[in-house]
Amino acid sequence: MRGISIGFPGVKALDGVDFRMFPGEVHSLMGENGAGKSTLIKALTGVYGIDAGTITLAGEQVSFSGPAQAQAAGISTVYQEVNLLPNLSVAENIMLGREPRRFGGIDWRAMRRRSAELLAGLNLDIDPGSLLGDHSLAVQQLIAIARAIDVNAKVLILDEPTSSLDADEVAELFRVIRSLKDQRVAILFVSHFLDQVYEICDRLTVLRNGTLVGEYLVDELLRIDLVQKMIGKELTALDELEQRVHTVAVGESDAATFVSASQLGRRGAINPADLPIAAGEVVGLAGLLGSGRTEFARLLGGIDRADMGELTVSGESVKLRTPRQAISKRIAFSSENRRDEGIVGDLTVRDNIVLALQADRGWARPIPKKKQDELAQSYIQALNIRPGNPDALVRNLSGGNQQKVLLARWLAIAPRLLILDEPTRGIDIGAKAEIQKLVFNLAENGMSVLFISAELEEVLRLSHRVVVLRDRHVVADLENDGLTVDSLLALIADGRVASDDEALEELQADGAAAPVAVAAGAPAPSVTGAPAPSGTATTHPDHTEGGPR
Amino acid sequence: MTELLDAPGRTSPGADRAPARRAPRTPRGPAGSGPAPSGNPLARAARAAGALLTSPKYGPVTVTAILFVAVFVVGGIRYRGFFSGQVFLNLFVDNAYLIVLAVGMTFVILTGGIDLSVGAVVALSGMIAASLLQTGWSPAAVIPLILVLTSVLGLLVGLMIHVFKVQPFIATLAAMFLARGLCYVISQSSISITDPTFVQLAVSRIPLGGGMSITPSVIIALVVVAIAVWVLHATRFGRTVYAIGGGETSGLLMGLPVARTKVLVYVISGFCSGLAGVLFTFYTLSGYPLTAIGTELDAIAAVVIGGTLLTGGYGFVLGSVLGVLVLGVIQTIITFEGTLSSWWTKIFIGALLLVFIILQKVLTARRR
Amino acid sequence: SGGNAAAEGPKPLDELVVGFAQVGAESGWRTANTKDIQAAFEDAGIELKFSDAQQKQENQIKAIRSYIQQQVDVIAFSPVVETGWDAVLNEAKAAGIPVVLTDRAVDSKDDSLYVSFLGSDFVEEGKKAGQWVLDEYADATEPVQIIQLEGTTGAAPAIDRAEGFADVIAENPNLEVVASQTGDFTRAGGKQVTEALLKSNPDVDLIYAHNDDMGLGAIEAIEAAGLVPGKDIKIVTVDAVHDGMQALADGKINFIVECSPLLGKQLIDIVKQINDGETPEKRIITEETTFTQEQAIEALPDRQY
Amino acid sequence: MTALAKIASSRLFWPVVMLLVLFAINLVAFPGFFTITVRDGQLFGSLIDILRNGAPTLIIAVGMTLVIATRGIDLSVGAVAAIAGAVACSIILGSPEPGNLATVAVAVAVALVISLVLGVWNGFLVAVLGIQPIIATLILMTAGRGVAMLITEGQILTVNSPPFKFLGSGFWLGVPVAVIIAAVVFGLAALITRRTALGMFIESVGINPEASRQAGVRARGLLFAVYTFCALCAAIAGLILTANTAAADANNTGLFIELDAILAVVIGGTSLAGGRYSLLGTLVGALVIQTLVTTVYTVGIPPIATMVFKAAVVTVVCLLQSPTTAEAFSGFRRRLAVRAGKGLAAS
Ligand SMILES: Nc1ncnc2c1ncn2[C@@H]1O[C@H](COP(=O)(O)OP(=O)(O)OP(=O)(O)O)[C@@H](O)[C@H]1O
Ligand SMILES: Nc1ncnc2c1ncn2[C@@H]1O[C@H](COP(=O)(O)OP(=O)(O)OP(=O)(O)O)[C@@H](O)[C@H]1O
Ligand SMILES: [Mg+2]
Ligand SMILES: [Mg+2]
Repeated sequence: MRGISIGFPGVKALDGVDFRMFPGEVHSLMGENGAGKSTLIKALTGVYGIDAGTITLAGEQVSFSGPAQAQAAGISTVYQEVNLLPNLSVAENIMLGREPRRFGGIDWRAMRRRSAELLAGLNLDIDPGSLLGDHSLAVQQLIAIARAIDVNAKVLILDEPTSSLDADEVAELFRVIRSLKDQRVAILFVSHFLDQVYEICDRLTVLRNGTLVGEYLVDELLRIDLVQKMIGKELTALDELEQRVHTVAVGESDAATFVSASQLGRRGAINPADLPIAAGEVVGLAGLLGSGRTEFARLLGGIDRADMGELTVSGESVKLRTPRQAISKRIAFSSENRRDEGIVGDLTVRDNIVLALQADRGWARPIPKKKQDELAQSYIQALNIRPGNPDALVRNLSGGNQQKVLLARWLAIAPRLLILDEPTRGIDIGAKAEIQKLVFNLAENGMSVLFISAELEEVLRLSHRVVVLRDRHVVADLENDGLTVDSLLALIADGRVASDDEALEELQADGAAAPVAVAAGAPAPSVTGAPAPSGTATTHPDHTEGGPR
Repeated sequence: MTELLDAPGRTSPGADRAPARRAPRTPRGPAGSGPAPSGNPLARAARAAGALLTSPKYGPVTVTAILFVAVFVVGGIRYRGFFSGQVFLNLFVDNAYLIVLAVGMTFVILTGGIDLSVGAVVALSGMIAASLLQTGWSPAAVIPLILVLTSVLGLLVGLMIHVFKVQPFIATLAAMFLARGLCYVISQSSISITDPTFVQLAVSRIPLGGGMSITPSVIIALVVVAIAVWVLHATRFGRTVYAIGGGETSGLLMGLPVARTKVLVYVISGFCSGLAGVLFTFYTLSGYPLTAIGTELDAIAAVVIGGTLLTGGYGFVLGSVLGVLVLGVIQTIITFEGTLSSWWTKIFIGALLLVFIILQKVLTARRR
Repeated sequence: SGGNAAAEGPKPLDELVVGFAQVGAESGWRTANTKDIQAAFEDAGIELKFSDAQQKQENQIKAIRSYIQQQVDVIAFSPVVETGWDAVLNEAKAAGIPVVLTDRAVDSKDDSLYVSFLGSDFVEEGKKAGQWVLDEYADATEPVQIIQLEGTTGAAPAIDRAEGFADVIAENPNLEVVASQTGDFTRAGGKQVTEALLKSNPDVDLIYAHNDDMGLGAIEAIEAAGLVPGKDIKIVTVDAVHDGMQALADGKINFIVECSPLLGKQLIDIVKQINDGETPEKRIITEETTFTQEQAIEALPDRQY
Repeated sequence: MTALAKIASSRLFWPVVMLLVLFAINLVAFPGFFTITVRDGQLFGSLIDILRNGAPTLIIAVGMTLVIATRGIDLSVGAVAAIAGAVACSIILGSPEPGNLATVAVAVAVALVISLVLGVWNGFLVAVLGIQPIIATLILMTAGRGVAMLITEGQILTVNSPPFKFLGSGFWLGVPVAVIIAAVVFGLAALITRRTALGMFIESVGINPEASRQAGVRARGLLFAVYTFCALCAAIAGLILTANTAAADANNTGLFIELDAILAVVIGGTSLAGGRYSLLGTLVGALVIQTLVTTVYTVGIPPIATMVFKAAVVTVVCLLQSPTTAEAFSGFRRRLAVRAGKGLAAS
């Protein structure tokens, strides 16, 4: 691709960007939120028409008028927002458009068989006949990947494929990527996880504000330089944070309990569990994909109704029937599924930010325009939302910026308990650090936080306490005092449900033995070779995206 | 057309489209597998039935079928001469054209669109047929001509919707005005059809034994249904129709031929309206510009009663056929009742529709 | 049992069942028609199965089929449209059930399909209206401008009333229809159309409306424009419903051609004749008249509808 | 130049152009079209007629706009209008003093209250039972007309009540009362939705119901409110329509008015898929439709061609409004600009 330019009304999303990929090589596109990565991908695959520039594929100049053509030309893509069809079966979602046929019609049996194989290739054991909509976002992301790798593609494009995946799944994905690489497929891999980029990629291109910064070989670029190239300045926020996490974590235990769940559960979703959260406490929820973290958080946030157990807020027993009631108790739930449950795409950034606050005040007491603008401006600045125009439609923001808007909405209601389900999904490292800092500051000021993330490092870095879920049971509730990613992983992945106590003991033993992982912080060499099963892919409990020194 | 909300209050279309967090996905390991199935076959059957009813995919259709049978039985108990094979068959005989219309409408609604022009197109095909036959054209030329013309009209509508992004409701409304207007242009008064082939097709009956019979139109309608079922279920085009209803952008990004499919769906609807118009002329042996006013609402109602979501993505052709039968049986009951004044007739239709929809809603309500 | 009563000898009246398929309830005229028929059957002690087709031919066909299934003794109906009845009437004939048409005819070559047609002649009504206009302006030397308010486009009464009217006024070249527009048989339609047409044709002399309701709407529009209906602009209508007659008596309408909805009595007579094995006359024209302003004042006190 | 471009790129540009074109056609057919005269202190003229006759459609379209913004639709407005008219007229007819202002006030109040009940009913079906709006309101559309006819027993109820007639064809300060009522309804709706947070909530529920729910928006109450408001609008329109001819015609009052209202909303640029709405657009849409009708009459388009003419106008507006056309236009303009630029460079 040479000299690619794309403009949207009011924004120049790409300005004369050059980009190239080679067969058998994994190339990463790096840049902050809104740098233009997804736009470049959409330009390449014909979703957006380009204003200027040329695209050459295998020596021939091409111009796709739509994804179908790009696909036919051998470019297979997983876009950033999971774009699958909830009303169709998993098998159809994988095979649609190239179904095996027999007697002029679709061969359903063959289709199921083939998709089962593909899913097995990603170590995903689900029924291909089940409806896609019944699966969690992470599973859907894997299904999208399964769809993309099935095509006999010359080029495979993955736009933040790992944003909801945990270590296991990432390892599986990388195994597949490597084998495709051996088959001389050119692969484009976008991720905000530097670890993953350094592990799998050979070459990377950095974008900033829609312009090309440069193309580098991964081996030749230090992380610190990469980060600097991406954001245009040095990043120090994370370092500060680390220092503070652990100073604050101590001595926080005697704070008053704000929310306490006792034997709270919901049939078919989550088994009864206890969870007290103190004011100013950050509690991390850890667990495998599908372990029930989201389900549990939804009960606390009033999104789903609990059908057993009791919830007390500030010592008072309450029943949360609607999110509205939760909000009136100053409990905010930020969904992991920002597209379907989070942002209101056709409203402006300003409206999205004030929505929850306004809903809480009721319709008859509108927030004055001036106040709205102030609120919007302050969060746009605090979270560095780009473009910084409060009148922009949220739909037109980049994925990461949408996430920030969502976060701003919840911060705006001044919650006393903020439930964050995968809040840093798709957020660049700079912003991630900002958000973490913000969460931390707020916690210091007495806000409780329930924090869910597939990234264990992040959970460990932020939380005072970590609650582990497995198979929809709470299996452990630990002080984050000497916990390591490894010890957590051991607990999470352990198949034995019955042996909570054992696991705990083991873990505590582990925890005591292992050094505080987050403190390590040395630049880690990327892991090569096939990862061992069961989550040891990230043997280096490394959070160092931003913090090499 | 619009994305009409299915369950906005309680949850959201999100919950309907992606029946999130209810049906547990297959467990990852043996640990999660449910309780061993109990040996009692009755209990198992009951559970299977419950699962069927509450399934987002099959529930509404199943309930519609059950309700239809129930209504039919109640009618049989209440009215003399109701519970006969011929009364049942007459549902098909009288509604053959509506079945064909509902089939076309199902395609459109599955993509999340709507077609308001079908009623007017039925009238237009009748007018074209009657006026051309009157001037001595042969039926062998007239019928294909009608089908081509109405398909072309569908094509134009489809292009308007796809290329110019005109909302289906409006594009088809314009088509409705146009078709109705053309009817008047052809002739203001009704024209009867005396062509022997048409007359033959109109009066001939296919005996089914036991004094029961159907018309050739019924056979045509059933063939259309069979083809539609096959196309929707077993062809790429059919699956793309569902895909568009599930999410047009997603379909587009998945590289499906969204443009072609979306346009084709309206061509199909146009074709079906044309065919329905022809069947309607077999039924009435005439063309009349004022005929079939409001039939589009009947077709839409039939499709929705049959369990298809107006937002697209979920539904079956067979459900729509059931929907037509339900509307038919409501009508039959009213005639058998025979004492309703004009206004009570309207109120009664509305009430039965309401009862039906509420029962459907209640029975398919997924347990919380 | 059902079917041909004549073959089995007359049935007692209270055992007779008559199925009546009405067009709908689209106008006050139609409702009066329905009411009259229902009342007549009640009086005669004959069971009436009534159905309302909501202006749809297909519904009417379904209803007739269902009457055949129910083996009624006589089927009566007001066809929504003239054409397209052969198939279902043949079924009735095969089942031996006699059919009576009311209000509107069917256009069928085979007149053995029905035993009798009872109703008005719309063309004739148009002619009567035209004749009055012709007489009124017999010695006009200047062109007379006429606005015609048509009924629902495509409806049989609209077409026929326009046709009969046009036929007659053609005799006098001074009579000129300057504008003809549909008012959908409604008052609101009549008012809106007249309002607009008065602006573009300020010198109009006469309005011919296909029914009273449109004429009443026209009166409103004329008054709103500061003119006097019946004087500045003359009005001729068809129907003679109560409100129309009142306006006629008040001098706001100049002439009304009656189109009577009261068919009940005559229908009962026909049913009785059939039951007794007699053959009723094939074409029975409703007893109808015309009203001038003076006649209206006289007739108004005992109008039933 | 830029201001011009901005105007041209507005969603309302083409509908307004169409409105002007229709005016022009009228002017050709009838030179006095724009003349507005004052007679007896009252305004007269074709434009006034268009406003007055368009008032009921506009009022219903305002309610419809809000319903559509929540991703709904209300087919029952015609039936509700008929019921309101029937109720009011039968009360006035049944009272000993039909000309009394109090009688009329009671009749109007009762009609409006009944319409509120009907609106709540629609809201209940949609919000609580979760029935798809088109079907939920189809029920009332069918049964409602039956109810209206039940009230009038299928007859046209003619009332002789000057205060009632005033609603439809009266003048106040020289302006037709119907126009004033429409302006008030329009203004109130705009004020309430834009000056409070309701507008934002309505849009947000229409765009993403689940996200709105999670943000604490009470979607259920909101749906009740918009359907009730829409029914209220329908009833007001029904009263105006009925008062206009001083007769309740259960069969024809508001027949097919739902199509006109929806058409007005859509021509005004509000998407049937819900979300952002424009009341101003609805106003323009309603005017286009009414002008279209008037044009048919004044220009003397024969009845048989009316429908074709309507189809043509709707199609043309929609095609001109389409983003595809806009793109083609802007491409054309850019090419022009390029050529002009070249010309400059050359000189
Ligand atoms: N359809 C659109 N209309 C207007 N602006 C758009 C549109 N799509 C993207 N943009 C703008 O283009 C810029 C680039 O967005 P893009 O989605 O490519 O970012 P990204 O690099 O993928 O970011 P992220 O890491 O957050 O996904 C952003 O400023 C965004 O607001
Ligand atoms: N949309 C859904 N529909 C039905 N079941 C779901 C859905 N999402 C998750 N589940 C099921 O509910 C259980 C808990 O899922 P939940 O989303 O809470 O997991 P989680 O720990 O948040 O993991 P993740 O979000 O990473 O998938 C899982 O067993 C999963 O199969
Ligand atoms: Mg992106
Ligand atoms: Mg989750």
